[in-house]
Amino acid sequence: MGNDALIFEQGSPGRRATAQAPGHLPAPDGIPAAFLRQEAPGLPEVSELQVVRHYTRLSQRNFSIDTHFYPLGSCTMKYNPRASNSLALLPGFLDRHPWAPTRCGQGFMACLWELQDMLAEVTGLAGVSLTPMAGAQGEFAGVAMIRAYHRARNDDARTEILVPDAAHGTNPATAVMCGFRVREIPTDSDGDVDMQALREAVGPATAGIMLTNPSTLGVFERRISEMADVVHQAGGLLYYDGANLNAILGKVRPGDMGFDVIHINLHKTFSTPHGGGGPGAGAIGVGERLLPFMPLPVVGRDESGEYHWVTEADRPRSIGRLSAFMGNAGVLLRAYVYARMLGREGMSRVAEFATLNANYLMTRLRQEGFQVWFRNRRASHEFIISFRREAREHGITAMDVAKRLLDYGYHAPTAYFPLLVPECLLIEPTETETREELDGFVAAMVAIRQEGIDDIDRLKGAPYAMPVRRLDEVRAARELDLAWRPGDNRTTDTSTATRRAK
Amino acid sequence: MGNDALIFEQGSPGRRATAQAPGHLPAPDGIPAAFLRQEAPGLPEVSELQVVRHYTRLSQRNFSIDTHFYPLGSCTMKYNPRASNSLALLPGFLDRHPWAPTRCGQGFMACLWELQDMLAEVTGLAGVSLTPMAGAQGEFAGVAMIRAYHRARNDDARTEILVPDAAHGTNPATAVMCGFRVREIPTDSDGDVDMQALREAVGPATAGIMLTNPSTLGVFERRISEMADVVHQAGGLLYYDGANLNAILGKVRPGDMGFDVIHINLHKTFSTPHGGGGPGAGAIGVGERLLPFMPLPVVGRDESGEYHWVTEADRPRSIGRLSAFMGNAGVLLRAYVYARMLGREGMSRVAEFATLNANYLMTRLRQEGFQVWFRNRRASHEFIISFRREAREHGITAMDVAKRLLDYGYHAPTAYFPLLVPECLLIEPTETETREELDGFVAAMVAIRQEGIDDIDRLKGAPYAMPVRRLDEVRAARELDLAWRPGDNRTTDTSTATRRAK
Amino acid sequence: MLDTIGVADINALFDEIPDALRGASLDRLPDGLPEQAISRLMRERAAADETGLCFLGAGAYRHHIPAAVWELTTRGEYYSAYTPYQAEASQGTLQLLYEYQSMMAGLTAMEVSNASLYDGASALAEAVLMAVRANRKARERRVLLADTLHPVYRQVVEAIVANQGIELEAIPAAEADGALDADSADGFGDVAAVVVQQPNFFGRLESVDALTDLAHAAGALLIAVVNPVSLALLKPPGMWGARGADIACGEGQPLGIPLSSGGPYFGFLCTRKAHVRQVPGRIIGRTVDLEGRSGYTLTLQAREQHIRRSKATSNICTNQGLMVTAATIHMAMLGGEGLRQVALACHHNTARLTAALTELPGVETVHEGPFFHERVIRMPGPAGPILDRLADRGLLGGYDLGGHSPQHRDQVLVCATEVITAEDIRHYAATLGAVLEELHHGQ
Amino acid sequence: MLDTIGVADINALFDEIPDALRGASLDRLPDGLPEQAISRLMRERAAADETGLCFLGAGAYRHHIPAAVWELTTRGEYYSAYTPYQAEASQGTLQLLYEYQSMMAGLTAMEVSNASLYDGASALAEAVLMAVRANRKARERRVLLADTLHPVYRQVVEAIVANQGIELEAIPAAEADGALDADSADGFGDVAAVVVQQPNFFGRLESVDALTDLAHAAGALLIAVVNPVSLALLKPPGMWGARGADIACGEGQPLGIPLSSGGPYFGFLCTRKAHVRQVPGRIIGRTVDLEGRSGYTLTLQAREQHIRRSKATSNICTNQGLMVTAATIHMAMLGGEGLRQVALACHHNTARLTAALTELPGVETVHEGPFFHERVIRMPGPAGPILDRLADRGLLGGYDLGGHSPQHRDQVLVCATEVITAEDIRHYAATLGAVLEELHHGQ
Ligand SMILES: Cc1ncc(COP(=O)(O)O)c(C=O)c1O
Ligand SMILES: Cc1ncc(COP(=O)(O)O)c(C=O)c1O
Repeated sequence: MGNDALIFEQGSPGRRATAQAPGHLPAPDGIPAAFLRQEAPGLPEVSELQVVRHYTRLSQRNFSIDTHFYPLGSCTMKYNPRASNSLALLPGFLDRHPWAPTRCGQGFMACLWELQDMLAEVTGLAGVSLTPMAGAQGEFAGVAMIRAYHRARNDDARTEILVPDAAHGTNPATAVMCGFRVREIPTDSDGDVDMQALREAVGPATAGIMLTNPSTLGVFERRISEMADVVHQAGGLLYYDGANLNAILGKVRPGDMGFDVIHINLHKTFSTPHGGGGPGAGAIGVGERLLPFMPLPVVGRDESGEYHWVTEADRPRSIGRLSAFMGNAGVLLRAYVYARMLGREGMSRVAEFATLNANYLMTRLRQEGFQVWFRNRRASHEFIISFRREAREHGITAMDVAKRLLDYGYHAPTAYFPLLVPECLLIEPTETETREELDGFVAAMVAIRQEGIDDIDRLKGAPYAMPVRRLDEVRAARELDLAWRPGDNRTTDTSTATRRAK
Repeated sequence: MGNDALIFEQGSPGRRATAQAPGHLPAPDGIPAAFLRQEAPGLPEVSELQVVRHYTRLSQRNFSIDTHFYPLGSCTMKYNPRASNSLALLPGFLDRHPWAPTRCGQGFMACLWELQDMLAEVTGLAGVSLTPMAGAQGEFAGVAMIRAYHRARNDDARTEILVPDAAHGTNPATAVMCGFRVREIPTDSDGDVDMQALREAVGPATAGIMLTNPSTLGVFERRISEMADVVHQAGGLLYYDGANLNAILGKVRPGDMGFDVIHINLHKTFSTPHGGGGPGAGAIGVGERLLPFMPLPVVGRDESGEYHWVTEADRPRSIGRLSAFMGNAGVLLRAYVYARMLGREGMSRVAEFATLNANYLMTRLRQEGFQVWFRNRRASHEFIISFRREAREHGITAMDVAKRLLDYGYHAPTAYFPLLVPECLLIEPTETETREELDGFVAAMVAIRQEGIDDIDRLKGAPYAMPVRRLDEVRAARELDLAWRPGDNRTTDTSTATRRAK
Repeated sequence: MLDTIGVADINALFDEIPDALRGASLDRLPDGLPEQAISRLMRERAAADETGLCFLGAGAYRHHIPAAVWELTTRGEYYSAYTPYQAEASQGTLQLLYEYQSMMAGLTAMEVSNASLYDGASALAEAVLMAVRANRKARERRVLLADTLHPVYRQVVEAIVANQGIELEAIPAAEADGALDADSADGFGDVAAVVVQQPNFFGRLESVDALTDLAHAAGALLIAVVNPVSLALLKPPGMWGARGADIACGEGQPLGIPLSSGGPYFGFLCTRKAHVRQVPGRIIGRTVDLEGRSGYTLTLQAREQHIRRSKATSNICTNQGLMVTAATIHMAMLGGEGLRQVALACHHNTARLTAALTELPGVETVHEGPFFHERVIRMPGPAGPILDRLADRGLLGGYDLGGHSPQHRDQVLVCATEVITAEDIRHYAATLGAVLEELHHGQ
Repeated sequence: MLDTIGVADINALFDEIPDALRGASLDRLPDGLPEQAISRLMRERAAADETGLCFLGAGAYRHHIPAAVWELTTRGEYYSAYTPYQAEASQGTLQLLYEYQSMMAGLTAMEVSNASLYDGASALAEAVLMAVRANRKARERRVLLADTLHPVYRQVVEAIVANQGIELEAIPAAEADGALDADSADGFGDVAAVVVQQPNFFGRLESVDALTDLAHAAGALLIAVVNPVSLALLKPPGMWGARGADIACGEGQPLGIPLSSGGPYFGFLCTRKAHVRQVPGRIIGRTVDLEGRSGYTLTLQAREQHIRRSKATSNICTNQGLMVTAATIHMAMLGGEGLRQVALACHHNTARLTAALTELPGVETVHEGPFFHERVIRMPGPAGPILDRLADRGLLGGYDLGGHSPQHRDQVLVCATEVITAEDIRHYAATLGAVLEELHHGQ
């Protein structure tokens, strides 16, 4: 039976992993039949070996940092130290119930308290709350605090959030979730925010602006202090999207640039694993003005050095709770371990090597004739190349290159983002890759371009070496097939014969 | 850089996994220069990410139980429960120093004591020592005990160990290591030991006989009681090679068959992992006569229920110690967990399902026209098919089939063992595989035979889908290349381009 | 590398940062620690947090997690991958997520599932926003929350939907019964959605069939907040009432996720196919490749922030993928029957536990109707000091309901899952007996 | 399946077992336990075995093992594979083993390494057998073992070579010096091999250059028993004396293997290329495939039992593959410089430890020459009771030398590896001070 068949299709009625089930218990007396389930839930009926084999084999169908160079711009795919994982999984942390009293949690809370403090220091802000469970929830918390701040001052006319057109999609989406209108600000040809447009946009309706710096264009916003003045003078606050914080860690601090609130994607800058989609953690940092509004809980420490939860009783103006317990606690432990391993000097080293690798790779690709988008700018930790010319001249699109890179053993960079650069790849090598790996990537890019020039059809057919060829995305969206149903064994490619070598 | 390059070839001078090294310490004062190393030891100079990526990718170039059906006869490749692993790795066990006092080891020793007791019960013998570190060392212990027994009786003329010609290579090798001469006993056409030859071989020089039952031919030695009488009457002892114990677990006990000493490959019957070569554990069980000679240490329990080490002071006639500490202690913990999960009924279930799967697979292959070697016999947990006919008629050898099976996603069965059957495969499906997997294997066998009939050259070229094609073993032995040396970067296939899809 | 770039030193790479801003001071940061040192520190801290026997539930539950689950989940290929944007290089994660969606659909008896949200509470908040969007017929942005809903869930919903002009109102519960009174409720008025939790915060089973029908009669969508383990035993939301619930959501933690002080867990959300375009978060679909082979990919991305930006169904981007990986493997390992056995063991153990505790003088159960695996116990005095003394003896005796409402200060919510043994129950009863004696004698 | 086979029930499959033998009674076996129950039992037992601070060495050493090492080693593809008999389907394990052989060759400065033996002690026994086979010039099957060799290693060698008529004799050590006296030794006579341990059992460094030359002068092979971590700092066996040692072997445990109550560890064995056909155990070679690509395979199998049977170089079959997997990853992670730093930290810590302890009245070092990371300390009275009282305080103070020879009953072998901190050393000194006080006052 092909091991790429769905786990359901490998089952046999009544088969069970016997060591896992606690026996044959009777139906409950005290629950009337109307409350009970009549039909089996349709879960797989397989042996323990089948489960292990299936999910081991499936895992091998993934690219990951542990197996491949993964220069996915804006996503900061760098090495996730294994120590962070194993230390967060220590039984004392792992088995602790969220409602366990604080006296059985001083070890855990000490880590969180120190993490709050370290994050405040690296961001240059006054207070930190760790509860948001990803960048987007951090954004939510931040923008909700901006709203709460204006409300508390009865400044109710501020109904707009400004967002540069290069911004990540979560920024406008968040602003709307918080009840704001979004106003886009254009980017100038050097990749900076268009100051003129900004000046025209700010006014009494401005609640704030959401910015990434360095931006998702991979460049540092040079007039940031001026922008901060413009927005602050108009009565708005500055929100820092910290997805790119690793680029400036220990070099310049958002608080010093004039930001009032920031989220930090701990799963990027602090190297907690992305887990094929999550979990992350989106700690937020705030300046003095927003301190009373921070989401809860936060860890406090009293004079005796004991840790406690700061709650609504202490912070009545808090925007409230964003999760049932303490956010993604285990992710926070991983970030804590990472931060402690780095320490003061390690923080700057991250920014330096991330920037070095990006500028080296950018330079090498430019030398090979690729079109670097903002060619007069330094790359921060990431940069953009555009295939506009190759597309026009040879029909080679960014998508073709992305797919073909997979065959060469490299995960594709972020494609077609930011939206304002045509046929672009956003490339972020990160600080943990070696020069050899970067050189290999350049060689692959050169080879792929040549392949496209020689035989464009071959390129359009890529990838070839993956478990599947290019997938029909249109069909996926049109003929929705979102769940297997019992009796529905129709995965193709399950017979033994097709497992053969070509 | 190709990730299949040697780890050494990926290095760069001075590169280090910084989190792993404890600083920059000065050279020692107290050690004169003559004692010190002058040149670096030539270990890899790589980053932590490089290590993780390299060994993750390498691992994907292995077949294993967790990824593939692995019917390697005599090796019992069945599912190794993950619980056994994680429970043996609990910090209390893992961090315990072997010289820690027994009062800080009562938990560990309780497990060993109970394991000794359970193994004595399933083998039907009087005492068990867990120290041998694999089957072969168990054999050594057993045969050394036989020697010590005869010596203790001043019966010094017993210089011969009898071994059936079907025996595993470790049996004769062990006998020689223990200072004996080996005398081979032939097998009759039904797969049983030739009784006539045995009777002629025994005599005053007979120290003992080493037997596997069921034998490595996959059949149960039916006249075992008669053989035991013959050997015992001649003054010899019976050694049971327990590599195949899983076939009869809970059905018949070696002690009841008349054996005086046995080793048990815990890494087979008790499902501790084989780890790409080891570690194993070769616990031995003995009847009353051999009790005083058991290798040490053994765990004892006093009346108060406390556990202690049984040492030379208690057992002055012991053959001694075979390892510096307590054998492969962590393997023993895994076997203990497995034995406890199975319990009384689980033991018989193992034998039943192992035997069922083997007989089913044998029947199916016979139905498809393959030549089952002892066709009038029941398979025990394994059986032999021979490609003698296919080799003669079509040039299809057992080796060709073995290599081609890899392409079909199945590990090859044991090939060309036992030595006395021509062009044979020894097939052991084990009890943890499903019927679907067995049927898939049959289909692959049928398809491969047809391929061979259609195009023998294609078959001779197999495998095609592995990371390498068939390897030149002759060259490996002739032009010995057993270690990389600094400056010696000559692994082929390291360039990016060759990573491309075909 | 600096040569290639053409700069003299690494600091030159930061020359676009205005001088006035450079030179971040990081004085408060400690020196870096080698792995060895941080390992020791963390081991000491973790050891300090070890708790003994635990009868706490209230939204997070200790279950046995088969050893294989996390050994597989933390394989680098799952652990260190990003969101599967390049489908062809992420078939492992994508197929697994498709299997997850299938399992959740089966468990809830709903048609579609997303690929996870942050946690149970925030999933409920998203469900509320989704219901308000999806229910085009409702005139009011009014949503009813059962009074028997987990109080923290209510807080989270308030915090998240507050800024969108949605009115949240309560459906009162009968104090003595610990559950909603579906019979006496005479219609819900004009509401967009009704939220019911099953089993509810107090462990009681609600009359979900009647409540669902009532909600539908009011033109509202019914949002079911459910414990996924209970669904192996209890009627799934898709079967509630005449037409079934419209959205089922909840906390995925009981499906193989360690307690871990509260996270990371994951929220699940299932619904009817008709509402799929209103679903927040990622969805995986099965499709075919150029050669016609099955394959899996992110789909319906036009709902999401990276495409739809300010018009997206939610701002969620990173979700809880790895937790879902564990949950999928956990469910495959147990199967339907295994999960049902777990649910039964939880129920029976909680029944045994409350039977044992209520043999003590002054200890009694508060509600009488059917329950799943939690019950409220009344102590003969304020629960706080009693729980403290139990904790002194290494026993976490339950959740103090006085924390949410002072009039319940003598009430404790207890839970005994399948990991609790008969001996553990005896131990709790004996220890509680001793503590009550002590307090009675004013010690 | 029974139908296909053509039997009525599963018992029929056992019908070739004579009736008289069937029906094994397994009464003493307990009922099977679900994973949940055995997990709880093992957790309780493991917790009971937790020991505190540990200054024990004597053949097994606590080192920091990077977290990645065992996460990678226990990947199913390594963990659950067999010996790589099918090379094409085992390139992962085979390449790793080739890398291991290369690392060990580098570390010992020898030409070839095998792929592991069971443990350090049995590796020495195999080395002795190998040396006797390889040394065709020696007339006598006589082997000299240094008196400063680990006493248990001597026992294991005796047990294993006993039956092959090999005579084992001792090279005496100078009691006061704790090391062999190479100068005063006037030749070794006619011997096949000489065994020297560096650092020796007492932690002292032997004059290996002189001893090696002496052995060679006597026509003997020199077998070096070495600690692999020490080799990052100390002169490797391949460089000893004029011609280098002939065989280097020892315990691989310090290279990333947990203490685990004594095993599984692994034995390593390296030698000159000239002796490779006498090596026991598996050896991996690099070769090419049909297309000329590099690949790895088991080689020189004609030495082994499965081919050569009674004429094999050893009976070893299963070895310690997984331990070698861990050691290889561990060495790659640390690199040469990292390993050297570990060795230095061990040396310095042991120096600091003995300095701190010998400040206590009546506590003194026994030997004065150079040492690596262990030293013998003399206590002001019998060590047994002192160590017991330290253990009462959660501190394992060292190895009691009185166990091997009563005249050393006041001597303790102590070891402080890189995991020991300055605070730990202060703690040991303070605790020992308190214990000695107590004993002095007869408490
Ligand atoms: C620039 C930017 N902002 C915000 C986010 C959203 O963060 P998260 O995915 O953690 O919700 C991302 C994530 O990709 C990002 O790159
Ligand atoms: C029949 C038989 N005897 C003995 C052995 C040797 O056992 P070990 O490899 O554990 O030393 C084996 C191992 O393959 C075997 O199959």
